[in-house]
Amino acid sequence: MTNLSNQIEALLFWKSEPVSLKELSKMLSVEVDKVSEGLIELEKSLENRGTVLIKKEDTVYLATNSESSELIKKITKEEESAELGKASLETLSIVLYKSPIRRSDIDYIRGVNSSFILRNLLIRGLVDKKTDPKDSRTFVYSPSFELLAHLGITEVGKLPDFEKVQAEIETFKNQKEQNNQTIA
Amino acid sequence: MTNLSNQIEALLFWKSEPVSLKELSKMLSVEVDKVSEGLIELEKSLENRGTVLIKKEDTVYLATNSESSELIKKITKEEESAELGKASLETLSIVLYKSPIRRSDIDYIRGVNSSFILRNLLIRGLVDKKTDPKDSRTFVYSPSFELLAHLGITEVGKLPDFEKVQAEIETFKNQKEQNNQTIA
Amino acid sequence: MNATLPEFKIKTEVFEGPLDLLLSLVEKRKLFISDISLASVTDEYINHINKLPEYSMGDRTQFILIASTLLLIKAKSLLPNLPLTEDENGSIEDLELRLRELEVMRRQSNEIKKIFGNNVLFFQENSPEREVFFNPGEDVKLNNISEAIARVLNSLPKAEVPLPKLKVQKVVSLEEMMDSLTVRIKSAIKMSFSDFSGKGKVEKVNVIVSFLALLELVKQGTVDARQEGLFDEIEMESYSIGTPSYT
Repeated sequence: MTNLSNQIEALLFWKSEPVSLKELSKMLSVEVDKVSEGLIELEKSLENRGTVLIKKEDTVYLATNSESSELIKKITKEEESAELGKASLETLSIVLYKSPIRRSDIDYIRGVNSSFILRNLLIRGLVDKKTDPKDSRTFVYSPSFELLAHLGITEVGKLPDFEKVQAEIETFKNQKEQNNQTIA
Repeated sequence: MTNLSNQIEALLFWKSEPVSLKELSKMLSVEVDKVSEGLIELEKSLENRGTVLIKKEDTVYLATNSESSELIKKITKEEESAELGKASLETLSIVLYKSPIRRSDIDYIRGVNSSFILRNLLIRGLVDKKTDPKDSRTFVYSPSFELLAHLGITEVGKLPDFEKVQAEIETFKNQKEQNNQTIA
Repeated sequence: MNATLPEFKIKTEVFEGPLDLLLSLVEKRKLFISDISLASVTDEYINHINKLPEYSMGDRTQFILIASTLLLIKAKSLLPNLPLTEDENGSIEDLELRLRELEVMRRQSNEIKKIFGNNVLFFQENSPEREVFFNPGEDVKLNNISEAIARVLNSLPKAEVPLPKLKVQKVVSLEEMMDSLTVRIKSAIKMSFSDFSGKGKVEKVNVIVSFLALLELVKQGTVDARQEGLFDEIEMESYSIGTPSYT
């Protein structure tokens, strides 16, 4: 496999969503024609592998091969009925009580990195993610409407001990600013 | 490539998070031994391709290969992750070469309390923490996939001087045991 | 070159704990870790403890623990026949091992620093083929959420209340001890070591410091120490009644 088709695979894998040929050409700093050639090569090399190249309009993306579709359907079913578990519930509760909240703040409150958990909560439609109005490079998370409805509350303010919890977290976050100066 | 290693690749791509051998065995309804064989095959077939398999204890995770590193870094314009201080680097090394390791053992080697540093590394997602299988009241720390990925290696065995350091650690351990015996 | 520069550097350098300080001292002299190198940095180590800023008083106990082991090592190097208990021998070997291990980890941390972030392998940014649809688990219920947030609040690290200044006795410096030794030798020609150090009343480290001071004096020829039997009292006697020639 040439370096180019290799790099295209890496990019498509990394993005894991549809990318236009134009974008690819820009990212790789090569002509669109070259990209097309690379894609043909990639397609060939993916024969008999776990992922395939899908072309849709002028975009391309990687997807699981058709032999795995039954298996994935089965697993999706199983995952749907799965409980969230302690760690996810804790993350979800922070989003409920302190939204909109950035991932870094959730991480700081929990003391561990929460990226996988948040991704999962997003897929399950429990939280929404949008650009932070204060900083366009980051995102903030908040509970979805469906979640509030499911919990039987009309707004987060109706959560048990809402104000008390908010105040406690706020106090802790204020320490953060002080601590940050002492932790190297 | 056999059907199995194919399906493993598809599953790992679809899950897009670390997956344990046990989970794979359950999802695929095959023995763990078979999964291991399938993974070896997958690893081989990924040589000279756009993606690599990162292995950690009994968990695996797909990532882009190192040849694409510069390219993606440029695209993400990822701000250089904040420099790691001397204490953080020292703690990371201990976790990398001696994992899984308890905090008390890290403290003993460093001669200082490491809880602040460890919490910081956990929040940054560079270190994982889990219950000590030998003692459910304590935790053990190990390098995260994120850390291995940031070092550009697919397993701890590829750390700089890995064999040499393991031998050194082994010597220290033996001497310490001898020492303890003479005291006791 | 400015002669006061190293002094200035010592004052501003922040050491992360006693092992960091000790290893730095050994490495600064480009020495291998051994009883000889440790004995040679003992005085400097104790000097550093005396210079520790006020805020780290709480850590001082840790520094003193290591200091007492260092003093043992030094005593042993000055007096090879000095009988040490197995515990003492154990803590000496233990200290050496700890330092060696830290040295290895520090060496590797430089290697880690070189490669960190240079050649990052990237994970998928998105989860492919996932349709978002509302799918709460069985356990997404208000009471579980309440319990979860309670757990979160409970595990928040407690505010870092500055530790009340621990009243750790300031370790006696070698120089102070030598002064006191000399004064007392002048007043009593003969005294036993346990009289002098007030063994049992003061910290173990003081005993050792005074013992070492004694050894240094012996070396300098200021006093003569005699020990009749293995565990007998050490008797010291002054050679001259005049001012001893130490600095």
